[in-house]
Amino acid sequence: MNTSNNRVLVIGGGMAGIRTALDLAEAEKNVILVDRAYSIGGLMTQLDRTFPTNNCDLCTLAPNLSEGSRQEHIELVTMTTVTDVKGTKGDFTVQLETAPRFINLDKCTACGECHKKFPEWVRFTPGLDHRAPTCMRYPQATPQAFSIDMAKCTDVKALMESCPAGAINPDDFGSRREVKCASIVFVPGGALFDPSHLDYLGYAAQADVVTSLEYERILSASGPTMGRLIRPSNGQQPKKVAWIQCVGSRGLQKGAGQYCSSACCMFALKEAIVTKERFGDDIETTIFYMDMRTMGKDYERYFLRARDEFGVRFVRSRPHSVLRPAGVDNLVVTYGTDSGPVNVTEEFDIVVLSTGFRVADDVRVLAGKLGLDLNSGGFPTTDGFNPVVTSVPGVYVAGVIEAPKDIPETMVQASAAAIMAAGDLAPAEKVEKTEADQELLPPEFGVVGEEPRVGVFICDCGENIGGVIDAGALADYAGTLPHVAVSRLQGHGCSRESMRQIQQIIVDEKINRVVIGGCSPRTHEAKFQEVIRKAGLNRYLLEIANIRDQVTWVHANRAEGATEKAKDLVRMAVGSVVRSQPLADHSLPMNKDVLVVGGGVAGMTAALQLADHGHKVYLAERSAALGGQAAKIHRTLEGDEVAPLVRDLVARTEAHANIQVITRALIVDHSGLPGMFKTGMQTGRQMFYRQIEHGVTILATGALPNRPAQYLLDECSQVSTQLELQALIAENPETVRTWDNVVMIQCVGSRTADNPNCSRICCQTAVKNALRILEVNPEARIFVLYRDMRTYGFQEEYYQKARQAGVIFARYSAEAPPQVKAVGNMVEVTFNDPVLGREITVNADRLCLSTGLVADEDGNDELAMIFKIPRTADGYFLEDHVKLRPVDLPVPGFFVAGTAHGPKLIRESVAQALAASSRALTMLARDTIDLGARAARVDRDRCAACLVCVRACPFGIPYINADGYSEIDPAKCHGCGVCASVCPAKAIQLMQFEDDRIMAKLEELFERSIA
Amino acid sequence: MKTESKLEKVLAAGHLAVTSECGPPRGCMPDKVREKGKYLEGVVDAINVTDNQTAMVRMSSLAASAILRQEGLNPLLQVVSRDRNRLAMQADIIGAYSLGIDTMLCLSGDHTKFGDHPMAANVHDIDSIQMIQMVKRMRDEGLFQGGAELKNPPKMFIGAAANPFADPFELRVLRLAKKIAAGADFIQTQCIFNVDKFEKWMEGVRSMGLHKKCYILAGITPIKSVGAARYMKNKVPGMDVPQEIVDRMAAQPKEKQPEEGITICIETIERLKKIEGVAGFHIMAIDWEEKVKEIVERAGLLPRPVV
Amino acid sequence: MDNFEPVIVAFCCHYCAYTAADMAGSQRLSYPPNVKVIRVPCSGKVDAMHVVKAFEKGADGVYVAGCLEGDCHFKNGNTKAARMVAYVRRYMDEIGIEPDRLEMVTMSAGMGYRFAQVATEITEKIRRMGPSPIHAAIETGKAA
Amino acid sequence: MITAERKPLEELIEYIRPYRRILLVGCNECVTVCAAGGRKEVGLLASGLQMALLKAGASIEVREHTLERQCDPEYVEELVPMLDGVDAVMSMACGCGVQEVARRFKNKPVYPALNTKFMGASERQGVWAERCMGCGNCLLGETGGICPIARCAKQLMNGPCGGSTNGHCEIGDDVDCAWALIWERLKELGQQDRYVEIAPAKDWRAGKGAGPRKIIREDLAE
Repeated sequence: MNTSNNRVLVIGGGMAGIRTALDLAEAEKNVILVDRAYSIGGLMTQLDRTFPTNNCDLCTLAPNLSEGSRQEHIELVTMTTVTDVKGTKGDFTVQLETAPRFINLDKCTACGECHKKFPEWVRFTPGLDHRAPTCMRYPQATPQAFSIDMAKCTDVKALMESCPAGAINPDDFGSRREVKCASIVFVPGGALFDPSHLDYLGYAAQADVVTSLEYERILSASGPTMGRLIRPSNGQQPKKVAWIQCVGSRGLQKGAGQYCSSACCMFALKEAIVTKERFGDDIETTIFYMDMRTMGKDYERYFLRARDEFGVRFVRSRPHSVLRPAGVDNLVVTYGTDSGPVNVTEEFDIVVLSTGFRVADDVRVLAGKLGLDLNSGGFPTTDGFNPVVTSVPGVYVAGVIEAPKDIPETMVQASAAAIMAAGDLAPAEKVEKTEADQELLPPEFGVVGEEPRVGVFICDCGENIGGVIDAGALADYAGTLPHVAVSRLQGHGCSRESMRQIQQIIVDEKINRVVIGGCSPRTHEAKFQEVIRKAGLNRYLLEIANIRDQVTWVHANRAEGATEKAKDLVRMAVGSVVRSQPLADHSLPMNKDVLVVGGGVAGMTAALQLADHGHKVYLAERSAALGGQAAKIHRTLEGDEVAPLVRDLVARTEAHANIQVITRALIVDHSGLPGMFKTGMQTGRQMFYRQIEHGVTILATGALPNRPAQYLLDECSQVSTQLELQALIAENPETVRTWDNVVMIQCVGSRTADNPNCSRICCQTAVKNALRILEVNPEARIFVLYRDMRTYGFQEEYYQKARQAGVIFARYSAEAPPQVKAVGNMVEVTFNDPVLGREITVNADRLCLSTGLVADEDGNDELAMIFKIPRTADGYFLEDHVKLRPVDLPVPGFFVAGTAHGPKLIRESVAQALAASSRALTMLARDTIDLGARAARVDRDRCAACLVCVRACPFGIPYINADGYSEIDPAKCHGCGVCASVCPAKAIQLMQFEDDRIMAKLEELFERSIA
Repeated sequence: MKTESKLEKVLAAGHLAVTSECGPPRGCMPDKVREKGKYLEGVVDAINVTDNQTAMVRMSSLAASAILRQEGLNPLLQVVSRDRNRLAMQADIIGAYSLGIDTMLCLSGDHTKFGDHPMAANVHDIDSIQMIQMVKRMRDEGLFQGGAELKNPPKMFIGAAANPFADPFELRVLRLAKKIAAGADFIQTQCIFNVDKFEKWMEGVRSMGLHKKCYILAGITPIKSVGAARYMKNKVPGMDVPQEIVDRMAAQPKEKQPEEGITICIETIERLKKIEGVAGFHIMAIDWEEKVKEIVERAGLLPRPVV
Repeated sequence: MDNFEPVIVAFCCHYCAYTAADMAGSQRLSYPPNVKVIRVPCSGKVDAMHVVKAFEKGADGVYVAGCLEGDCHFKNGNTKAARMVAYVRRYMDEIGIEPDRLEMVTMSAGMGYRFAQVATEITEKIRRMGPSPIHAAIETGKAA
Repeated sequence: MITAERKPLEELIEYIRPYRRILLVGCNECVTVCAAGGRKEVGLLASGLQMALLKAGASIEVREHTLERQCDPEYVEELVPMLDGVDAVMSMACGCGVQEVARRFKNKPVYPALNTKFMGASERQGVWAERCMGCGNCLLGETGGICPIARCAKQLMNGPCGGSTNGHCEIGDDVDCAWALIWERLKELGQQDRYVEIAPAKDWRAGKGAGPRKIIREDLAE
């Protein structure tokens, strides 16, 4: 065990903790990941599908998890709590207490026999609620193991006997230990608001009133109803479902947080869309909301789709009550609307409460032990410009504990926290490891041209396989197949002992191809590839016959059919493996230099981080000076001055020995592969051409302030943007003091037909500037005309403050925007007040427009073409996965930070810049880039240069080269095989899935079936 | 006077000319031709005889024209470039003129896809404009298209079609100009329901002075029923039937619809009369020849002038 | 053929359908053993040739299982697969094999129940249809 | 490129029914590019023919081979060693390839597996459209680079007929009106005056009018 203190402690095994740990481990930093639960994954593993793609996240999340468990740099400690923390940055001492699992993780194969026999004693449910008992937490659980509730167990002996692997250990008493670490990432996640005490919402009394997470479980394929949407009260399919927003948020109920929970609007939209997708016109969906807060990237479009394509109904109202009167089958929701004083009642079958986030009590206690300052909601206070930095040096936060947020922002902060925590570590020594590696792996045998000698190893996996079919007989049968030199029964093939035996047999019997009959290749291929590689075989001379997950587990009741199918699968695997050829993993030497494009806050932050980690950074800025848009901003909503931040960043960037700043740089060409790029640019006043070689690229090119010709902007001197207003307040307060009336109009140039998305920053800007005006001129009357106030997270508190200070917030609809007219040196603004229900005219001394941000259409278009990076419809760079990989671009080796990704605040840009650096660091830590072997290969003699592959490739990789045939760069190929399937000349093969291997499987399958 | 054509004489004398059409029968029924001709006797100045209209095989337009000629009527021979190459066409033109047929209309013809022989080859050795050129050359220079001399040339009064409602609209006047440049003496237009659009087209025609170089006969079709109106609106390529016309027809009970169709027809003629450059009317009463007289009469175009 | 047991090949994409098949396993959802899965990285990798050869070798049914629409891990391999399947179905009609013996299905990785359900339904359907005419002809050929 | 489509299987089966062993020959040129007769299509057809015949109680051996180009005799020569014992050859090339194979192997019946369609371009993946009729006297320079002979249903040379609607041909909305395209392009080029000139009647002798054509390059011809 690693007792060195040169590592990072990550507290919390949710998505944030996993991301942080993975980033650190991939950057070759040691991590100890502590989680209270018996398997990691946190809240996200409970979701059915995630917005905005509506993907089922299980499959995107699962690889992360198993990756996590494999990484040698991560020590995973589950069922464990932190009881005490001492020390300072660089040298913390932490006390851990582990609860007994009663299962030996080294032995458990997650076969599920114990749970099958004694479901009451085995922990296997998330324990969310009696109404949502899931049958499994999630199938890709890490560690792949169960946990025993010993308190409930009445027959320890029977339980022990139920385990074919002998993994149950009743003498587990848990443990305590002390660990040392240099820094701590505190990512305990959020708890959800419990609405049980709110009688008027009926949650405690009515089965059909559920929280949004419970509804999610009902929708989930792995949920209690297997994905069937039914009313908990009667099992019938509902016809009408309502969502009530802001339950537990915005200070609206007893016990609710004062903040906005940020994620619930999108959560509700997603649930409504998924519901409509499944049931179409058979179901009505209604969302009761206060302000629709879809301020994230492309979220507004998602909202519009919900409304216009799926017909989700939106009612701007906060319902008074959810009741079920005697004799009525349905829930009756009572609510008021703008259109009249009379309350409306409406019946629904299910009412979903969109419950917000809160900090759990024990988390608050733990935060206290860490010495963190907390705000009124119990969230740790953080640096004004760096959301992951807390009041305690060396302790970082990320995710919901920093402030309520959704998954992409959590992922961003998790990566940001990783690089901050890594910065506190002493530089690691790497020499030993590579030598050890070389010692482990013998040279590969040459197998080309040799007669195939196949070794078949059949696992019985205890009862899992052996209990259904005669595994020994199967091994005997395999022994009769052509080319099979050795065939044997291997018990638990994946146990350490078995793997050692297999390795030995390969060597002793001169085996040159291997078939494993056992678990799914999805989970076990890598493991067995390792085994045969250690035995001196190329790792791709392997086939796995999935006789457990896809035979014995599913045909337990048909022993004969199962036996025949297992034989088929083994025979197919043998037929295929004899045609397998050794393949080289594609790898490239890594260039460890970095190109950062854009010299604003995000670009400079990223450059400094990576330079501090020892990498040479080229920072290319289009304009003549560093600083970007932030240089124009005076203060943040919270009151922090921006100028010192920018000054400091510029000074540090220019002075850093590892950073070369290139101003007036215009990128003109780009070539190479991830890890060894070449980018050409014209620089300086003379436009000299120079080329830079670099391993990764960070795009931080920013966005531009929008300036639409609306509401007399640039026609009337009393009309300005918010950016100009804040300059005026700072520089010319005398003028501000003369104002009687100020009107602000929100969503100018945003959320329109041309620019459908929300600019995210404008609502808080309006609140900020309104409060600043009142500081200078307390007598001013300020009107903010808005469509939805989107003061997410803690911004909500400033919004409430502004209301209390007398700022008048009046809502307008897109269909009836305010009318403005220049009258003398005043601006006459007329708008319809929905509360008063009549038109109001204000003679304003100043009209201020919240114009937001737009993508740098020309600049981004050029870069997107040069770098081959996709963009969103509104021109921002499109990340690889909008949920889980928010700063990775689809082209490997490219990362995005700041407003080039979408509108965001300075501290959000900083977090993203840190995240991009962290992701870049994971790549830069490697000496070579391993690209795997599954890539398409073109036979130039057959290629007809027909362009079919060029057009079919989803990633645009193939091209017709100078010699006139298609060339597919294995380093760029994603390995889907579409090109191989469509090639009319059959000139393309996908390695590992060559046509002759697929044909061999068919051949072998029908060999017997038909014989 | 370029020819002996009665139509040319009527037009040259400054009268509003009237033509109508007769579709030959699908069978050896010369009497059918005579019967249709009878309805038009004294009512119109020339009778168009269609050439395998809508790409359906019928009695040849040459034969049917000859029958009408025998009856003392003035046939207007339609020739489409779809069915014959330049040899066959020239032969037919010489034959026609030899049978006393002195007026013709050069067309490209509907595509075979729409007819009863979709498997037939579309010949299109030359197109309609090249056909106009060819006939003019035969008449004025006494030369065959191939360049050889032609004895006793056919003095044909040459017509062409124009569709002001097809796309691209901006090409529609230019295409007319090309036809006139090629040698068209008169034009018969596609049937007009959208008078506004026709007026716009005529503006273009006048701005190029084309109405002075050639006689433009406005096409008119009486609609029998709301169904026919809808069909023409939606199904016939190059036809522009405004929704008001469909609505007007639909507003009438079924039995009153034919009457309404004729009324619309008369109103259209009245509007067209006022447009500068309209030299007459071409009334296409498909399988409704018996009504032509009523239309011409109600439009105040009877009696026809004697020239 | 009272005891007819069809042989059905399922080409399953690694990311969704194959994972769903494993999921059916971990949930112990039972389905008939007639379905034999061939794993491919993406349903778009399945070549018309693979499908046609399966029938030529004697398959009674074939289906291609990919990710749900819009969820393909390679952007749109599943829609390409669906077009390929439609094309081969027309070819099967020409050859004289009922096109209904070939299907395209989609599912997410979490849909173990759907994998089992699809496997059951398709097996039942093919069982009702009887052996493929090619399968039958091969048997007859062997007997002769 | 020359485009082609596979003939209905039924027709092909009628051709080969009398034989026990056939050689199916693909071509790696145009017909590969238009997905009609490359290696993949050869494989699919071989499989389909065998199945269809097997179903009818017959059996046939289909040998597969794809030539680099079937319309050149040197490549066709490659087939010689494969013809041993073969009763008939089925060619998956365009008409040119079929004839070249038939010319070389006088005593073997040669059958076409494809219907040769037209000279065209690929509009996008999987879609090919007619572009040229080989009239032998190219007038694309006059018509904005769009051929009215190949692309107008009536091969009108002087402008659109009265059936042109919204840029579509009267024969169907899936067919562009060539003249609408020409006009748009002439406008883009500022060459509207080209439209005003009357194109004279075409001399078809450069095309099929003068019978089968031949090109002889004196410097190359041996």
